[in-house]
Amino acid sequence: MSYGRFLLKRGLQGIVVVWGVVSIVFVLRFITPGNAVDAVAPLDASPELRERIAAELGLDQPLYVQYLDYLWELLQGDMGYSYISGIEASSMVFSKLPATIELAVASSIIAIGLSIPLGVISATRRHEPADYAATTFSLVGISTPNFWLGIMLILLLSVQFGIFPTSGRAFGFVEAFRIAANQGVGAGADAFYQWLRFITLPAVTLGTYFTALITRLTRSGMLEELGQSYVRATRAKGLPESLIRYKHALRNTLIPVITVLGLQLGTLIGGAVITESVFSWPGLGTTLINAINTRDWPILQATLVVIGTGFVIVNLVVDAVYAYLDPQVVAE
Amino acid sequence: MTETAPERESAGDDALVEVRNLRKYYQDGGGLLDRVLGREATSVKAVDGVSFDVREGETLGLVGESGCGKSTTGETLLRLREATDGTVAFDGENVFDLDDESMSSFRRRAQIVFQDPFSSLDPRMTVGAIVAEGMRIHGLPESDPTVATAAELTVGDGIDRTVEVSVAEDLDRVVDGDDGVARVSVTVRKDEGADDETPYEASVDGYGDLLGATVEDRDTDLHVEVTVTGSANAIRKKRAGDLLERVGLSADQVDRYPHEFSGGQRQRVGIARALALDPEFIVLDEPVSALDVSVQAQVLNLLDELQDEFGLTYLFIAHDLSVVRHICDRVAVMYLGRVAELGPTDEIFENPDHPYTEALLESVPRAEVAEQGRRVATLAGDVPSPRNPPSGCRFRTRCPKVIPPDDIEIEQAAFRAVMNLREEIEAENLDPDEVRAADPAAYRKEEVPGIAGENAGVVDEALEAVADGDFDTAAETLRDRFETVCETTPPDDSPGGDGTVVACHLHD
Amino acid sequence: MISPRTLRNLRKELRSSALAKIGIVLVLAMILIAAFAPFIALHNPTNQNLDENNLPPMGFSRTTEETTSEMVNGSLELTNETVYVNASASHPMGTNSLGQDVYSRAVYGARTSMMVGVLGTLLAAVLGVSVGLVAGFYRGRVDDALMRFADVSLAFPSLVLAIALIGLWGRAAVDVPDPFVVFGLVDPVRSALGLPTGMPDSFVLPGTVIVVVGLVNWVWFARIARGEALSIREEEYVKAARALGASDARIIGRHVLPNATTPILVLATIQVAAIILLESSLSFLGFSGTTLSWGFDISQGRAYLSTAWWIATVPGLAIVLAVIGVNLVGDWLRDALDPGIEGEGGV
Amino acid sequence: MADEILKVRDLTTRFFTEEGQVNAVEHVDFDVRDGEVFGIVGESGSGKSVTALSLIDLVETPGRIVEGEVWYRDADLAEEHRDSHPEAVDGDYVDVRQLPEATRRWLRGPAFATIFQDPMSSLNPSITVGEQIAEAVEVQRRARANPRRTRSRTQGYGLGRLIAGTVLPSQGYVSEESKQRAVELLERVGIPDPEQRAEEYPHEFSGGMLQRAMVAQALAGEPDVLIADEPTTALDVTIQAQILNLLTELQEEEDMSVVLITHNLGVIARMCQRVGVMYAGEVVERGSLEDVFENPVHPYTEGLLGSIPDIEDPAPRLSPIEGNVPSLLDAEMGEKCYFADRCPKAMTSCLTDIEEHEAPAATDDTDHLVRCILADREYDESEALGSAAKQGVISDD
Repeated sequence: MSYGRFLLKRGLQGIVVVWGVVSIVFVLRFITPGNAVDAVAPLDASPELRERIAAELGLDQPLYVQYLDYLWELLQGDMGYSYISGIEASSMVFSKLPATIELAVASSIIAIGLSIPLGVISATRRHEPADYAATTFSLVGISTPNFWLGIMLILLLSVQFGIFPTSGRAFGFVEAFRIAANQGVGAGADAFYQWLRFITLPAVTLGTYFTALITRLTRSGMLEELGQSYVRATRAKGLPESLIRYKHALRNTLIPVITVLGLQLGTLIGGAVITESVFSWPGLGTTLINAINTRDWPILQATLVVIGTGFVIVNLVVDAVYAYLDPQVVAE
Repeated sequence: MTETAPERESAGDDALVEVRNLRKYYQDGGGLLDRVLGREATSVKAVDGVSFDVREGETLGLVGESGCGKSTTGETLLRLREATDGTVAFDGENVFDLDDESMSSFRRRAQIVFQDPFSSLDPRMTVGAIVAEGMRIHGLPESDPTVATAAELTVGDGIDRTVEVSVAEDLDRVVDGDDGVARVSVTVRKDEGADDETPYEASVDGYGDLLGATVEDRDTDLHVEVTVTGSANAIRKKRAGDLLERVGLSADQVDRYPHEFSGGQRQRVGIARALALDPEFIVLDEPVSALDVSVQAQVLNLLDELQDEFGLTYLFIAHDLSVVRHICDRVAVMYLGRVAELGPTDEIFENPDHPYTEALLESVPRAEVAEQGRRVATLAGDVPSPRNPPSGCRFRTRCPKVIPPDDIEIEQAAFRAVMNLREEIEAENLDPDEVRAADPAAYRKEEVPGIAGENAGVVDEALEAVADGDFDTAAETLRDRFETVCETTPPDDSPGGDGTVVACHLHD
Repeated sequence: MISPRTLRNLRKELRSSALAKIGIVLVLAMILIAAFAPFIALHNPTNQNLDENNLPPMGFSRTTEETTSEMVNGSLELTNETVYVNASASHPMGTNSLGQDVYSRAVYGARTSMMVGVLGTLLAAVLGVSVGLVAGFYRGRVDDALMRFADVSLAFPSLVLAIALIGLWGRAAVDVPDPFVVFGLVDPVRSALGLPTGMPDSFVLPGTVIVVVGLVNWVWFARIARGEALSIREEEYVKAARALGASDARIIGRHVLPNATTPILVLATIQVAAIILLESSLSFLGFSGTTLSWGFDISQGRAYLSTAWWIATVPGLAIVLAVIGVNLVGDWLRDALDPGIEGEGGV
Repeated sequence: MADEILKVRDLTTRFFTEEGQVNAVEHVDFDVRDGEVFGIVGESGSGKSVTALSLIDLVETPGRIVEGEVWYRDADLAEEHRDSHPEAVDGDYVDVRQLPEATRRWLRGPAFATIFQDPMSSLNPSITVGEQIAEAVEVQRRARANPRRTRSRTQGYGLGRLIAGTVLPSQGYVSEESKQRAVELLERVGIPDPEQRAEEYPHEFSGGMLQRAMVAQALAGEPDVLIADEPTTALDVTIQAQILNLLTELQEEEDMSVVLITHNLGVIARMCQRVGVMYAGEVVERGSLEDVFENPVHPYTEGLLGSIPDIEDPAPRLSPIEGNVPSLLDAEMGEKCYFADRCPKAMTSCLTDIEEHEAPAATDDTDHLVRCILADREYDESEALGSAAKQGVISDD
């Protein structure tokens, strides 16, 4: 099976999963008590009025018709209008998406950038201070709820020493570049600096759990890989230890680490939701929570669909990297 | 040569197991998505039309290198895997279409012992539970109405009345009956010291608390009643203990776990488990391959003793030919999912007919000093993939005696080289530029020495086609001249009158 | 069920690793605190006492501006002066904005976290293992369908799905009577120790949260159970059992499940830790059915970060310690039994 | 007396595990002559593989080489260390055990090369076969190219490129020249169309082909001694015959000595001129093939030869060695014979005197040494060891 065919197969499976996500969101609507009409109709609406609203929302058709309409609309990107604000759901969600992506990408970069070296060092310098430090940090890291970590960071770095803002978001990463483009580098740099000031605490909060998790994975992965018999055979042919450690062991360690990255993406997005609410970061997370509290169904539905689809796309990327590193996966 | 062998071989050896045209294909990549991607499902033809008989009381060897399908045959035979095609008759009935009830009785009559001491015993069960599992599944030991029960009575001194003893019907659940009678010895004594009104007591020797004896004082005589008091579990545990003793372990290890035993001891537990249901036929799937030589010998001797004692029939699957020579009465040599040769052991080992058997025997290093100088003509190449086995005779790609067409004169070595070249061309492994650079004739001299005249001319012509990148014409030209019966028609591998097989055109 | 060899490996690993000992101590402490909360809590966690609100913990003091207004010759005069509020012995860890004892609320919070963590994991395990074993054992279309469904539920981060479900289903909670209080065992002991009596006779179990948490995390158990079933069914002792005539049900029950317990056990510890974090996140966002929860206390403390930092800090530390303990026990099980689980499970 | 390339004296390796101390290799002595195949035969748990690992200093914790000398003949090496390590040099011989760690590591390749039992698990599954063989060639090339002969083999390959090399193959450590040499080596060991096969991954090779690739990798450093630890055990008998032929052919052409470790007495008979029989960590008998196979003195060797079914004339019953291989955990070896509890000819003095004795009639110039008193005297029924005493030999739990 060639590499391209493997990706094509994963892509098709991805589409099936997206279809699954969309269907579950549809089903969610029907297993929740109360119904859409209450959310829209005024409390004292007469039965006829409620009737008309239901018809308008298409709720009187048989289930499968509603499902097909729902799918058809979705394909055209039309996810209905917010019950509360009346804004088109898709535009609202897509306007909030960049903030969440920024946060997720920033924290992932921190996590991967820090944890791989940490994991390797603590695996290769066992029972030395570096190992104990990395193990302790990673143990505390995965045991700390990220909202509490966020609050503590705010307490220390914003309230006490005022280095960072306590919440909110200045410019988007992309906006900073646009400003730099049309208002000159100075303004751009300043916009970028502001962006950095606002995103640091949330990114660190969200990234910590992940850094700790991947450090632990890399460490145990490296230890296991160094115990493999091919390492001993490679040593027997006189290869230097550094080459064995990085070219051979680390490369094979990255394979399971990347698989777990794919699996733990859900945790990352889940973490983003909380981090956004702690720092009131204007991303999908806050939108989601508001939509649930106000039972604003179209927005909730749009958010869930976007999160689910985003998850599948990112997983596809992870699969591509994984298959590149491990030739046996493509062969199976 | 009829397709299916006559039912009855020569008088007296009626076949217990008759395998006819057994096939087992493994589908892979047949998933929905694969079809969508246009990748048709390829199947691995692990067993591709195998027929043989296993006669009552004999040990039939099933030999071959890895990938030849011998283990798959053994497992499919016992329906541990679903067969793709073919029939297996056990004592006359086709195993593949037994209903549940007769399937359960088949399970009791046919058992299996596996190869890997570490994977064949459930690490979380005690050795006693492992051996007794079969009995628990089939609700054994049940009482067999045809077995009579009897008791030898020894009366202690001081008892003046006649003593009469009766034994429970299901005594044979505890006591093994030999030739139809389960016998137990009971002693009755008068207990001087006892002051209660029935001074007499009776006890059964042996069998711990599984059997109880009660004395009833009917003023004219004493009536002793022997009953089975042990629970079914207790009885099974004792029987498991007996089985462990029988295979050379000790009964008090019944509560130990597999990890406390060595490789050889674990294989003995596997054998005890197979014996628990008192089977007639056992498939031994490489039972000693994972053992060291000294332990191997112990287990082989044990298998011999058990065969004589219980009249067992073995299908002995192995890749170690010297072990097969030692223990098997007849041997079937398998290659790439088919039987290459089948016959009495000494006949096969002393003068093998099939070239593969010959090469196999040649390759085995003998544990003797003379082995040092022995010139061994080894087989070239690797076993082809069972996904698309070679056409005609499957051994033709490696056979040192491939049959040239009648109308041409060619040495065997040269013909073998031509056949190898043909395979390279058909697999399009040759590099056209390399052939063009080296000029076809020179390339031919180097690749296929020892041919001349017209043969050489045809090969050069083919190599020219290769040089132009046209592999099909090259293959075509070579096939016209050098096509051999080995590649066109598969040799006949159905058992002959005396049950022997030589699947090779040299012996048609 | 647990074979002596597993026990031996566990003891051997325990002897040689200090972290494992710490883990067990922390987990035992948490279990005892959760079980005997009524005895060791200083006050009834729900009692409010507004004139003792925001008391700092021992060793700290708090300044507050107080303005007193008085009528001085016809005009209102405001004078403010800084007043020091210092800790009180009866509230060693201070009080929150409603004057509730922070320490006692943390003690009762342990009970909520423990219950949700254990019951949620149990529900997820039962659901996931049964699905996974069937999928792995029978393979084929059953396996494909179940695993695609698992991929779909993985596409929803557990927190997102949990919020959606709780938000839409509402926060039903169950009032569970507290046996110690109901049988009157608590007050005599408390008065003997000179502690105020009148502890709550029942505690609130967030029913929806437990069900949702279980529903959301079953996938991890399904994946592990499926992987184990796939490999165990190829073991020779399973083929031998089939040759003895064992039915599929017996093989799954007697051979596949017992040999799959090790990885499931390790995953369970990971999941308990993950669910404690999840529950606290949910209650922090206001999606829990009970107020007696660490997450809720942290969200209350958020508004008072600059003035009463301890309200949010103490419950946070409690979560961290509890989860560290459970994670250390998880590591101990993994190192001792080496089930080959890497990175599975999570919030 | 042909000259020896390798002399092993008193080699002892032990494993210090939590459950106790395991004496895997106890005072093992043997010599390997130029261009000779020396066989080490023994069952599992006899310590033969640990002996191999001890030779190339690859015993990992909790194992440790406790004592012993490994004298390797290399004139230049001896010259180089004559003054820095006077006690480690004796004429042209150098005791590898006393050399600094870096030098010992450098010897892997040019002096000793190793092939293992399962080729599939001896290669990195995610790197092509050609690249891994080229690595072995590259190591030697860089070591030779190094002017200061400090044996640094990463010369000119900084950490940055090393890290990048984990993911991007282009940052390879391997030069084009080495890749070309690797293809030649593949051809040398008889692998068809080597250029194409060099680009394939280990899982695309058959067992036989992969073992040939391992042999090619071992030849990269033109070793003096090839250590083969059960090289054909995982292979089928026809493929095994191919590999054994290959080894014989290479051994003659490259005039390299081979230490062949296996449990298969047939393979020993086919390949080895001299052989050592190991049991429970000790070499219980060693000598020429004729001595050990035709007139074995040690009862264990006899038992081993007796328990193999002979393919040419099958005996009705095999004569196995009773009992099981002893566990070496916390076994107090000391001066008693470790086979006494299973030995049909065990005598009381077996528990006291087990030094190596010169066997009586050594067939040719080699010596035939046996760690058993039967070498000096006949079996004497009256002194037979009772079964109770036999039980006491090994502290059985």
